[in-house]
Amino acid sequence: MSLSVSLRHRLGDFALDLAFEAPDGVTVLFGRSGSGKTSVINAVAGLMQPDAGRIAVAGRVLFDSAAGVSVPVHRRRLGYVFQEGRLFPHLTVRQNLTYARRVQRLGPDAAAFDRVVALLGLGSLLNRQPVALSGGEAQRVAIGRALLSDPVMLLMDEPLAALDGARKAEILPYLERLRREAGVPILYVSHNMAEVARLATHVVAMEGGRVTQAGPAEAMLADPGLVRVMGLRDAGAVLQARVLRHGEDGVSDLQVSGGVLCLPLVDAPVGTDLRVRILAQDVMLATERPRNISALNILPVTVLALRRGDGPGVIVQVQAGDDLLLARITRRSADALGLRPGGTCFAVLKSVAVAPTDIGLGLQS
Amino acid sequence: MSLSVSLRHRLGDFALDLAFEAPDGVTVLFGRSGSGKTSVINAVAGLMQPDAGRIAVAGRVLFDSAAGVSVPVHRRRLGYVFQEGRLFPHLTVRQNLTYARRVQRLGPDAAAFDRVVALLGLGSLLNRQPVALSGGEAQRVAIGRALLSDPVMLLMDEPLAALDGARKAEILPYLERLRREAGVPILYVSHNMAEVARLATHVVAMEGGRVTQAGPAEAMLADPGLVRVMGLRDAGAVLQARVLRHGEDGVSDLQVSGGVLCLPLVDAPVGTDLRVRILAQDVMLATERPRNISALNILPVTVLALRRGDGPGVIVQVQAGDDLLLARITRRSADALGLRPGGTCFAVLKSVAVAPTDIGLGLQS
Amino acid sequence: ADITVFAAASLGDALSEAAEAWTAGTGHGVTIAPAGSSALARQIAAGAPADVVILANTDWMDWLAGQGLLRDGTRRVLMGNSLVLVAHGAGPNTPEVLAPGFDIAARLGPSERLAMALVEAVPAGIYGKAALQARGTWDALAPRVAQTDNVRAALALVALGEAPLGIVYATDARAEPRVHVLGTFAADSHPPILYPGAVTREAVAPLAALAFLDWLGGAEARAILADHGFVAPPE
Amino acid sequence: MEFLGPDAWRAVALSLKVAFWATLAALPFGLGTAYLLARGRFPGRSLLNGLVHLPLILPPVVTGYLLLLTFGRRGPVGQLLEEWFGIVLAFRWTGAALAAAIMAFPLMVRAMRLAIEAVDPKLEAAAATLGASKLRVFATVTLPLIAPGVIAGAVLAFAKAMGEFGATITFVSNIPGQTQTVPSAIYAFLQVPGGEDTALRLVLVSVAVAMLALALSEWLARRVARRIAGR
Amino acid sequence: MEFLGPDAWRAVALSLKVAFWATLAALPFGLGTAYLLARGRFPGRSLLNGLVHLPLILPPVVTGYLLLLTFGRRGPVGQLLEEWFGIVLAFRWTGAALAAAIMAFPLMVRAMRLAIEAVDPKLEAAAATLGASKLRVFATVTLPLIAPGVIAGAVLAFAKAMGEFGATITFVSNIPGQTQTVPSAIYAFLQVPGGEDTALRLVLVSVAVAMLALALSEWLARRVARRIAGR
Ligand SMILES: Nc1ncnc2c1ncn2[C@@H]1O[C@H](COP(=O)(O)OP(=O)(O)OP(=O)(O)O)[C@@H](O)[C@H]1O
Ligand SMILES: Nc1ncnc2c1ncn2[C@@H]1O[C@H](COP(=O)(O)OP(=O)(O)OP(=O)(O)O)[C@@H](O)[C@H]1O
Ligand code: MOO
Ligand SMILES: [Mg+2]
Ligand SMILES: [Mg+2]
Repeated sequence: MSLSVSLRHRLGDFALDLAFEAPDGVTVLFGRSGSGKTSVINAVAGLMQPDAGRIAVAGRVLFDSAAGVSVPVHRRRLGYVFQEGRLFPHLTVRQNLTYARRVQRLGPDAAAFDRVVALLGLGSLLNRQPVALSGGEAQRVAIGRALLSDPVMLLMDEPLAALDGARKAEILPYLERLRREAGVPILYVSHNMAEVARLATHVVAMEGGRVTQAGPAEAMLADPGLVRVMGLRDAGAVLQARVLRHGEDGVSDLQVSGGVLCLPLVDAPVGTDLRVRILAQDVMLATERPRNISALNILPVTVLALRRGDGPGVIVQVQAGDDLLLARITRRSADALGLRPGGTCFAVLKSVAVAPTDIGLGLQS
Repeated sequence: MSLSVSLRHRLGDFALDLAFEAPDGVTVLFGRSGSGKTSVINAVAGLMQPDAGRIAVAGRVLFDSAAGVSVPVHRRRLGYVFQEGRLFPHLTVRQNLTYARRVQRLGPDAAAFDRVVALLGLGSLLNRQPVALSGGEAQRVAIGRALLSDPVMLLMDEPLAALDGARKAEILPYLERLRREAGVPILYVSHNMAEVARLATHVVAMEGGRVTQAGPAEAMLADPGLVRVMGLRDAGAVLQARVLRHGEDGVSDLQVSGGVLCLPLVDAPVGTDLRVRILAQDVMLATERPRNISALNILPVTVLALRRGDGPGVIVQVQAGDDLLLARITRRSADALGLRPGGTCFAVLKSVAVAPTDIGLGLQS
Repeated sequence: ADITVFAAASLGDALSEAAEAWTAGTGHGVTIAPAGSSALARQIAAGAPADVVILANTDWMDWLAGQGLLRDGTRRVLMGNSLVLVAHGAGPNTPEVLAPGFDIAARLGPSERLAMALVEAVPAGIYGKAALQARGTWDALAPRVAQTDNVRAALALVALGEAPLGIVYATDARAEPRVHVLGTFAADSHPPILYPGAVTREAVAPLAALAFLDWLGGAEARAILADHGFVAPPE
Repeated sequence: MEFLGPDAWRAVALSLKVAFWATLAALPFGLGTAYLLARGRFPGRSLLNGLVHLPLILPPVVTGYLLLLTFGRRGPVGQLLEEWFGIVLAFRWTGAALAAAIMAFPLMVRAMRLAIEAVDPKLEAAAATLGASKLRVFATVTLPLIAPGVIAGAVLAFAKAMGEFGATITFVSNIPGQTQTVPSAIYAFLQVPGGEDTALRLVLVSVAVAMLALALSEWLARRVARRIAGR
Repeated sequence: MEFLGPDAWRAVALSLKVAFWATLAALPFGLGTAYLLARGRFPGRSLLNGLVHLPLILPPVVTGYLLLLTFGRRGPVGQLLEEWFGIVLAFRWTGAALAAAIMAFPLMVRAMRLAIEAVDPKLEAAAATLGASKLRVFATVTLPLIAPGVIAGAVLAFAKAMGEFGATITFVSNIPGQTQTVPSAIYAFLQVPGGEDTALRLVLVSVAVAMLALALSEWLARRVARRIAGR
């Protein structure tokens, strides 16, 4: 286990009482505002001393109230991207970015610097003071600063909340690459299911200071019982896919276990393993194969389970090859189509409904 | 015109040079990080003195460099929700909320106070100091504080960015109600197209300190040429709809000019006029009416225009009755279906694809 | 050899002028460090690098002698001074002894103040109090005395007209055009005003120091001191 | 033997009175000056700043002398005050308070100014958008936020006022029961051989009083700071 | 006639030297004490705070007297310093610097402490997460952020050191060219009939010097503050 947390702490009349373990990769802390996500991440960073508990990162015990261990913050080597930037106001953007290497007396690493600057689009900001940055620019610098501190684990507290879609889309791949190449585990706080699905290898759902559910991202995301936690609109399963070919017409074909998916041109070479998130609400079910329709993806599937909520919707879990998919349809449709577990039907999926931010690199490749 | 802005200002090597007019309702300033949105809103609030220009709100000139007019900030009566909260650290949440009425020597307004507290879920926070709030809680208090200042116009700088989906969904209706009932115009900065579509009566798109396009929300959102600006994934048109009936099975039928839409139960009485945003990527086109499919909404439409971008996608503008719809499909599908302007086909739309946050109250009702 | 003289501040100019003359005659330099007598005495006790000490106060000189901080046989009285009653404004100086019937309180008016140095602490004040007691007017005047930390400050009060009357040394009154002398207090109405001097035990140039003291008692120095209003000490 | 004679106790009481009123009277002026210096942009700002610092730079005796020239009964301001308002400062405890206030002024202003400069103008801007005029912004946002600095400034001033000697004795001289503050009394005792004992006792009393004031203010400042920052 | 005699000019030069070194030497101690008082939580904090303020509370003459008793050549610390390090403070300009430093210390500490208390601990926490030890956090974040406060403290100290009189003359006496600072020289001239003129000229010179220092520091502090806050 890369991260092992168990802690108890009181904050006024709010009580934190939880334990979770997380493997390498990206662990997403997911929960409503005020559920205690920032508090957990602060405890890991050492900025808050829990009343009791034990925290270990990559086998190294950072805190253990029983053993009286508490590694000082600056020795924990955790890169923290704060919810509110916290740039050093007296330093330029460049100096903020190189701060960690300077205080740790590491020599400059021009290559890493240039890469992060290019990635985060900071080139034209380097000589600015933080006050002269817009909200989004400041947060990008804060991310760069943490990335450049050469951490054994990254802690990110809603780092992308202030960024626009285009910037988000630009930064996400870098976080993925980081996860894979540098092997840097990430503890990531987010409200945004798209980010969760794209990045998470492990999801920890929190509520009122406790962990309500935790597990590997694929299982968590394809669990119809968890749809409520994720939010109806954001529920969706993740498929493993491999790039087959890139068409002239801008459509890429991807092999999934249940067939072939056609998606708008994917920026990855043929043979790459990808994770593709398919939102439940983007999947339609039909008992007859539709024809002359703009949706390119029609997969034969088997219905595994139907889960009716209090509302008008039904979450249908279907199996396409080895993968699980979720489909969210109305009760009226489910009744009209006569769906039941074990039955077969067709999953219809628009090519364009899969956002580029919903396609990420697979864990293995 | 409720708001009329024209200004020129230099900030380092960034230059602001723009003019726009906006009617009553919600005017959304839309643009990438660093495009100058906060600067514009600051100029309106009087926190920044533009080098030149003229700003009028509701017929009242707040700033006119030619005439030498500049109304002091505190006389402008604009409720400003800042990007970063700015709660008064020495006051409790309750005192923050009542601050405006106190300094303006207005008596307390218990009804308004209770309404805002309930709406924003601030009840349990009232006696806290701002430091003891989580990020999202702080922003909710900031919104409440501005709402309770009895403003002639609200300025909101990404007020919902730090809130989770559920809170967003709770607050949006209140902003709508505010827009309609109190007649308080809102100048709203957002990255989030769902918010734009839901709230905007007018959209001002900015880039690099200039206005690139501006106009009524419906026109702007249904303009295939603007899809790039909005972001492909967020493009979508807005339909006027009226509630026809609420079904036992949790589906509501809505009359639109081109037929009937079935949507998951809508929380509005029969007869209510609504705005429904249909994302381009949620619309499929078929040349043959699909059968036995979970999508309940199949409208006959006429193709008006096809717009190919550089990528694999095509934006198709279609007419359904009097309303315009956008559909985003792949080039491959467009070619296969042989779509061209003037042709007829069917627009297929999943009921559940329309998010509750994409259904808002109409302007007239 | 050059010498350092710790001298009561009120000696000021007179001593500087005398020292210059001595330097001109002998080639030995003199550095004068002026301060209040109490500070000087304590500093010498703390090992100050003074060759000569001249105070405005016999008590502090006794205190120094009592601790063995002075060279035996070098102590002597260098000069004397007298105490005068001054009034604000220009006017005829009347250096004669103040008539016994002179009513200071009446002259002061109903609500005005009499400026003096601290009557329990600073020599000029102590002498002044004694003189007033001798005249039998101290008890009546005591509540109306404005005391200052040094005699020059008392003089300033009179010069500025803040106090119409003050008791100061004759030497101070001479040089201040904004006051005039109403009369001198009888020399026997207060302890004699004497300026004792001595060579310190720690003097680094004791011979030059002694020579300077000797010269100060001589005619040339007396003339300079007399110019500033000091009088020869009683033999 | 008594610890201190009645005169000495009277000096203690007087010093407390003088320091208290000096601090209180200087507060509004100090605050105003600090605000001007921290936020004002006007010609003569540097001059004002220099002027405020003068009492620190000048030997106290000189300050006292200047006070005498200005606020003395023959001084231009002193005469006006007496004629128009019947206020006499010379040889009164009020004069001692004035001297103490002026000597303490630079300390007070500096402390307050630093505090004002540390207030985030964004909060003041937020208050303005909520309808607060400049004055109200100051009263409801700036002032509470700088309270620790104001307290610090007041304490510095109080302590300084308790210890001020040179300017006070030069300006209002030493009249037991009226202008004889503790430092004057201590000075007097130090002037005579053997007076150290009584002087020491007075020193102890004045240190005790000042320490008490300090501790009180620390406690106050901490309370206020905690309320503000919740740290 | 010359504007000032050679003795007076020597006093000016000496005062500058004394004030400069007093300020410089007090700086690290002042900073350390300010940090302890602002951030430390230890028993004896109040006592330390009181001790630091003592020179402000006591009449300067008393402080000078205590210095003489402690650091004089016969004093316990003075003897040790002389025996072990060959350092003599008594009746040297170094002693004047010590007196000035001690008298200025509370002002310096107060200014710096306020500045430290105004630094957002969240920024320091951020620096720690980036691998900076406590010391480095202080050097790279806290110190630059409090620079205006440090400058303010240093200037206050410098100004105070230029004006310090009572403690200095009591501790190191008033020896022209060695320990006679400008205030001491002014005192000496004021004791002499007709010396007011020269005293006034000295006052003018010392005011001019201090004003210059003030203006310089204001400018510096503003530059630093602008760099920090970009306001
Ligand atoms: N000092 C404190 N005293 C009392 N309650 C506190 C304090 N600090 C935090 N809390 C409470 O603890 C809870 C958890 O706060 P935390 O900041 O960890 O939430 P979060 O999950 O990060 O929320 P958000 O998504 O809004 O940032 C909140 O309900 C908050 O009000
Ligand atoms: N004081 C300044 N000096 C120089 N440039 C500045 C200054 N203040 C702002 N800018 C620049 O002006 C531009 C507009 O800033 P503004 O804060 O208005 O952006 P924004 O659209 O609100 O961005 P965001 O969505 O990230 O908050 C940015 O590029 C910013 O870097
Ligand atoms: O010369 Mo004195 O001792 O100041 O009166
Ligand atoms: Mg948080
Ligand atoms: Mg902004």
